[in-house]
Amino acid sequence: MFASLLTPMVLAFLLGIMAARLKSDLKFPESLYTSLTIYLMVAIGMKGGYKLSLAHFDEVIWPALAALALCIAIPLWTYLIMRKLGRFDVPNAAALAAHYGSVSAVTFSAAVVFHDTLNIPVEGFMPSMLALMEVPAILVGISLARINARFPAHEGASLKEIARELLAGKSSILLFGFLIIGFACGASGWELVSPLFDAPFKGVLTLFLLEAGLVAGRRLGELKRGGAFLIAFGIVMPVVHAVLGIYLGYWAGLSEGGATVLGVLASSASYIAAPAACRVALPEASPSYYLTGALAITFPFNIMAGIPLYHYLADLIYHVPV
Amino acid sequence: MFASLLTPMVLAFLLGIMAARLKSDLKFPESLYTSLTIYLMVAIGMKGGYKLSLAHFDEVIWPALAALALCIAIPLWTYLIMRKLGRFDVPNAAALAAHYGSVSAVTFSAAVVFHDTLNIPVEGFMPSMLALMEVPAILVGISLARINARFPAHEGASLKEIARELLAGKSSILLFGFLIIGFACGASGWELVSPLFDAPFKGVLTLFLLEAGLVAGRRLGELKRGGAFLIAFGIVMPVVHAVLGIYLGYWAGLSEGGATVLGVLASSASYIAAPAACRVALPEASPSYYLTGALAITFPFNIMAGIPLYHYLADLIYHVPV
Amino acid sequence: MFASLLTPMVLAFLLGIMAARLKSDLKFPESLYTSLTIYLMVAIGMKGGYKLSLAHFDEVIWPALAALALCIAIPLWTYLIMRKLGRFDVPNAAALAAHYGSVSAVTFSAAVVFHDTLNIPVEGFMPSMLALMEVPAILVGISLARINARFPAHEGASLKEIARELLAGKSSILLFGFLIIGFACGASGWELVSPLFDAPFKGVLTLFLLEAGLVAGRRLGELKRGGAFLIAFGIVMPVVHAVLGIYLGYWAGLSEGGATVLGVLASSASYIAAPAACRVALPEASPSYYLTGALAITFPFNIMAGIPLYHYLADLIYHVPV
Amino acid sequence: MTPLKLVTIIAEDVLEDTLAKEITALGAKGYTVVTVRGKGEQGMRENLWEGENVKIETIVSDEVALKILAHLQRKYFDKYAMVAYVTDVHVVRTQHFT
Amino acid sequence: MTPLKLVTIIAEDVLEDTLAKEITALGAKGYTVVTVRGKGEQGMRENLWEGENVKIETIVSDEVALKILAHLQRKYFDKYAMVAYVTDVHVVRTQHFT
Amino acid sequence: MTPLKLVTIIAEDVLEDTLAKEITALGAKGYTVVTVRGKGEQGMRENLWEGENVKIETIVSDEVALKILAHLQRKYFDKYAMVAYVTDVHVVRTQHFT
Ligand SMILES: Nc1ncnc2c1ncn2[C@@H]1O[C@H](COP(=O)(O)O)[C@@H](O)[C@H]1O
Ligand SMILES: Nc1ncnc2c1ncn2[C@@H]1O[C@H](COP(=O)(O)O)[C@@H](O)[C@H]1O
Ligand SMILES: Nc1ncnc2c1ncn2[C@@H]1O[C@H](COP(=O)(O)O)[C@@H](O)[C@H]1O
Ligand code: NA
Ligand code: NA
Ligand code: NA
Repeated sequence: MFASLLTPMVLAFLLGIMAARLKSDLKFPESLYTSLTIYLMVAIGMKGGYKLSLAHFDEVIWPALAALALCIAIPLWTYLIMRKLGRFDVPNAAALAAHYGSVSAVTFSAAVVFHDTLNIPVEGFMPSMLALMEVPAILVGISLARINARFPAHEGASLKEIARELLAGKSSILLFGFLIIGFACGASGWELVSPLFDAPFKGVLTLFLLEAGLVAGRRLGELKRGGAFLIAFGIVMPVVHAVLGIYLGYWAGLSEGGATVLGVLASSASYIAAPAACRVALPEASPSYYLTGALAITFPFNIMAGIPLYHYLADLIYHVPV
Repeated sequence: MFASLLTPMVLAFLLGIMAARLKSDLKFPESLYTSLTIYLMVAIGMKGGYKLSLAHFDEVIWPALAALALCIAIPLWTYLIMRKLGRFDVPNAAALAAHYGSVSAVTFSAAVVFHDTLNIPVEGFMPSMLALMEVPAILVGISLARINARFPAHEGASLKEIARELLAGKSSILLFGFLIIGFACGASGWELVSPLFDAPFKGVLTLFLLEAGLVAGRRLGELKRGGAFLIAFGIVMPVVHAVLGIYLGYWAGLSEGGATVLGVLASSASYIAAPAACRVALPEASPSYYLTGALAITFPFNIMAGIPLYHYLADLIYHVPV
Repeated sequence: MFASLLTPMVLAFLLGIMAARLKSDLKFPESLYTSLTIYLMVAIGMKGGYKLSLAHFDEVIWPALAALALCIAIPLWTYLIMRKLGRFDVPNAAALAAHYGSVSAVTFSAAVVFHDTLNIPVEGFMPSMLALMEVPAILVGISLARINARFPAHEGASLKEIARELLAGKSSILLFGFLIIGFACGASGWELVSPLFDAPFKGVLTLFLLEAGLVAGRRLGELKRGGAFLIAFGIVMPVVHAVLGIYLGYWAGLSEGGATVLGVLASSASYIAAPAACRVALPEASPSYYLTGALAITFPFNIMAGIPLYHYLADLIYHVPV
Repeated sequence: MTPLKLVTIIAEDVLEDTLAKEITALGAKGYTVVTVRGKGEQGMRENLWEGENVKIETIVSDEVALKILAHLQRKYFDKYAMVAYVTDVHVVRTQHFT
Repeated sequence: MTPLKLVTIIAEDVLEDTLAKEITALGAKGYTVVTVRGKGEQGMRENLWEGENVKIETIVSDEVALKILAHLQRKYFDKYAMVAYVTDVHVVRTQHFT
Repeated sequence: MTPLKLVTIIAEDVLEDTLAKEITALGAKGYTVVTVRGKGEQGMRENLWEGENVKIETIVSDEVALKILAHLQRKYFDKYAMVAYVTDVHVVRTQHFT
């Protein structure tokens, strides 16, 4: 299990953290970062859509419902825990709920590659779960803020408007759009574009994780500001969510690999769609909390320890079923 | 024929249009757009040069003359139609003539991929035609403005100067430069770089068409400004030009696929080289007209309906020859 | 030998120079340039690390010592020659010493590809030499300035601080980092990422050399400012350094190909790490001298004539050994 | 040459479109935007993960300048990372701006 | 500190090189350029397909400032999307600019 | 509205971090940076190979403005490609800047 961490992706992430701590001048141009993001979304969506075209409806429907349940429920208790135990104010608790309920496409990809490397099969349609789980949690988080604090609606931005913006947002458009394109084009379409979207995928992920490490490393300096509670939450809750995800995956009929990936999705926190949405809709929430939580605590934990741990837990669950 | 539209390229273009209409925040960084453009030009040129090195001089010379004739004649009648029927003023008519006489590398690539997908052979040296047809039409268009309106020469920018600038312009340098490089290096050179310039080409084209769709989609809102005449022109004339191109290709000895691609070149309107040149040399012409025509009408029409239509027409022409 | 220049890389470099001389508007976006640099460093490092994992310690140690000796000695005499014969002032002589002592990753890659094309084996661990030789020469150059001119230390930037910054600098971090990652992951890691870092490498190098040609071409206009001495130095000394490198490589037990590449490293001048360091630590030195020398004289000379020449010289040395 | 006001707003990039619409509604005839990085009370803002700033500049009459500032103060100054200031400038053609 | 003029020109990117040459010929000792996006009479300009703007800033004497503005008005203001304005600034070393 | 000073520094990009630290130490409460290209005595600076410029802007009190300029003159003006100037601006909330 340790050996599975010796991959270029995980080590590139570590290198990024180290470079940031050494105050290296290594920096990715922003347009490279954006380009890599676009590539990853398109590639994940396209391949997922193609695989979805090979799956049966009833293989997919139960996992999809499980995924939806997870991403609606997780923000609810995250909000409560943050308010009651963490003593965060309403906007910050709501923003954290949105982040932990939503998902991270990069953590997802790392989990898929992890299983690939170990030759453990994962259902090819899992990217559909990724796409499904991104937006709802963010809406739940923002609604919680509106309901709980007589939070005055942001001028002209009704919840419906926010939902529309999120669904037309970059990552939704790319993930859903290319899921559909991949689905519609099937094998012949996938063949045309797989030399760009399949073969080099792991290399691109390596570069992306290098950059993610640089950003996480810079954020590490702010860990104190987040406080011990946030650190504890950002490590313990992902494990809880992962176990939940694995169980639900098991009940929904996923293979062990698929259930682990569902667990990873549940455990991961969004740091692309959620921060952008919170910046607009919850301006009072401080990025110090939600970015530190998602980016400097949970993301590194999942990449470096979480994924193999969840694999181990899934193994237990699948061989001593309840 | 309809199935041939179900390719990732065409669907990505549609997705881009849709995202723009939904006011998505999806946007390509400009340097990604420029990088993709450079990649496409280099890849088209390099492969075309290599294929040219495999062709005989007398296979190429007649199609080349046909291509030149097309791109000199098309702006002439385009100008007249725009002036007389469209009632555009001199600079706008001249700018539109430059755009419709010149060619679109992306439409060209889409046509080549279309034939690839249907396993219809296309002469490998067709990129030479693309390179040949880019600049002359723009010069014709600008000359028309100069001649017809006692248009005062842009200070210090003689037509010779403009010709020099166009030939040293980005797309000419890349297309001609890599045609020559590909030609000079032959098979051994092509082998070195084809893993970058060949295999992932269709994937890159997919990304580029997504971005093109985003821009075309934003432009769609300005369709009214262009007016019904521009819309009619932007759909009818490409078909006329395509038929002309197919006939000329037929007479010049091209295969059916090659002639269709020559038709596509004739029908396509430039939106990289021509707008840049017109901005400098014809500042009185309004981008609303030429960009809307080239980008929001003719380009989508060609990508989504024109190419299969021209293929169908070529079929008729090649099997009931005149 | 002449035929070996007919590669897409060399011709793209020439095209870039020509385009710049023609004042073409062809320009690479800066983030594309930076992205290509990152790609090259990561790819060189990763592959080198993987190959290093296949080598024996005692194959590597002698070449490493030879490399270190070269990059410490070269700046010493470069400094003296610049001061005594070239009559440069202290900061400029020191900056030139730093540049000629350090190395160029792109020249290195061009040399490796050159050998590849001719099917001459080169030790796979040579990227380690590249990584080793980058920083020391820059430190020697800056120290020379400090020692020789009672050059007042840049406020707060001790030599130790500069060393730290250089070692945490972009190119060191990427080269050393991915050497270690490649080494640690071995064949299984390399397999995951080689579709991105191996197959398209030569294509990316072609694009990079196009951009390098554009910059060198613009610099050519400043050749006069550098003066005849700089031109002579920039052509003669690389040959001397290359011969020295080949001899040392020979004595260190490298194959003929490996020794030639060590010669190329010795002969090449840095234009990524060294200019950045000199801008900060030797602000009195004029970029006109060091950039013109490294970028407009030595780099083109090496790419277009040096590499095949050194190959020829290595042939002589290896077949009439001393 | 006519004296006018140049209003400069430095704000989070997510606000660009909204601000552009609002200053246009308040009377600005045009504006110029550039992406910047910066540091202030809310800390550093310099990349896509953590958010960037935009600098919006618009040349307007004195009256519109005051309206814009009042609007910003009312709607944004408490909650958002934002800075705004006014400079005196001279232009040649007034009708372009008012 | 010496008072000088900062002339700011916002123009289509295709004009950058020409404008740089012209303001240098008119007496500017240097200039600073940045790519911007913006909206004015001619509509939005924000990407490579449709064209971008550049903002050119140059610090010059009062006299050169007037010359530059007169030149712009004569050659460009009718036909091109362009805005120009002048701000008073203070510099430490005058010889750098005049 | 309160009058304050906007200090603008155009310098080589390698100096960005150092300058940011220094102006903060001299009393600036924030600053805004953008990468620019430009030409001056030291010639053109417009790409990564040859170096780029940054433009750093900070709104400060008169006193801090003078301190910053004095510091720049002492430490940088001889050796580095650098230009600095001061503009009068008006802000709404003074406490943000001083
Ligand atoms: N004193 C200042 N001078 C110039 N720009 C500032 C200043 N203070 C803040 N800014 C800019 O305004 C943004 C938001 O400021 P703040 O709300 O203080 O975080 C910062 O990120 C800077 O770009
Ligand atoms: N009132 C204004 N304030 C600031 N910038 C402006 C203004 N009007 C126009 N601009 C800028 O100048 C460019 C050309 O303006 P126009 O000629 O009005 O289209 C626009 O794209 C904007 O970047
Ligand atoms: N007169 C000027 N007006 C505006 N910017 C200038 C001026 N002179 C120099 N600059 C800027 O300051 C940088 C350094 O100037 P210099 O030290 O003269 O090379 C240049 O690259 C320009 O960006
Ligand atoms: Na989650
Ligand atoms: Na055409
Ligand atoms: Na060297």
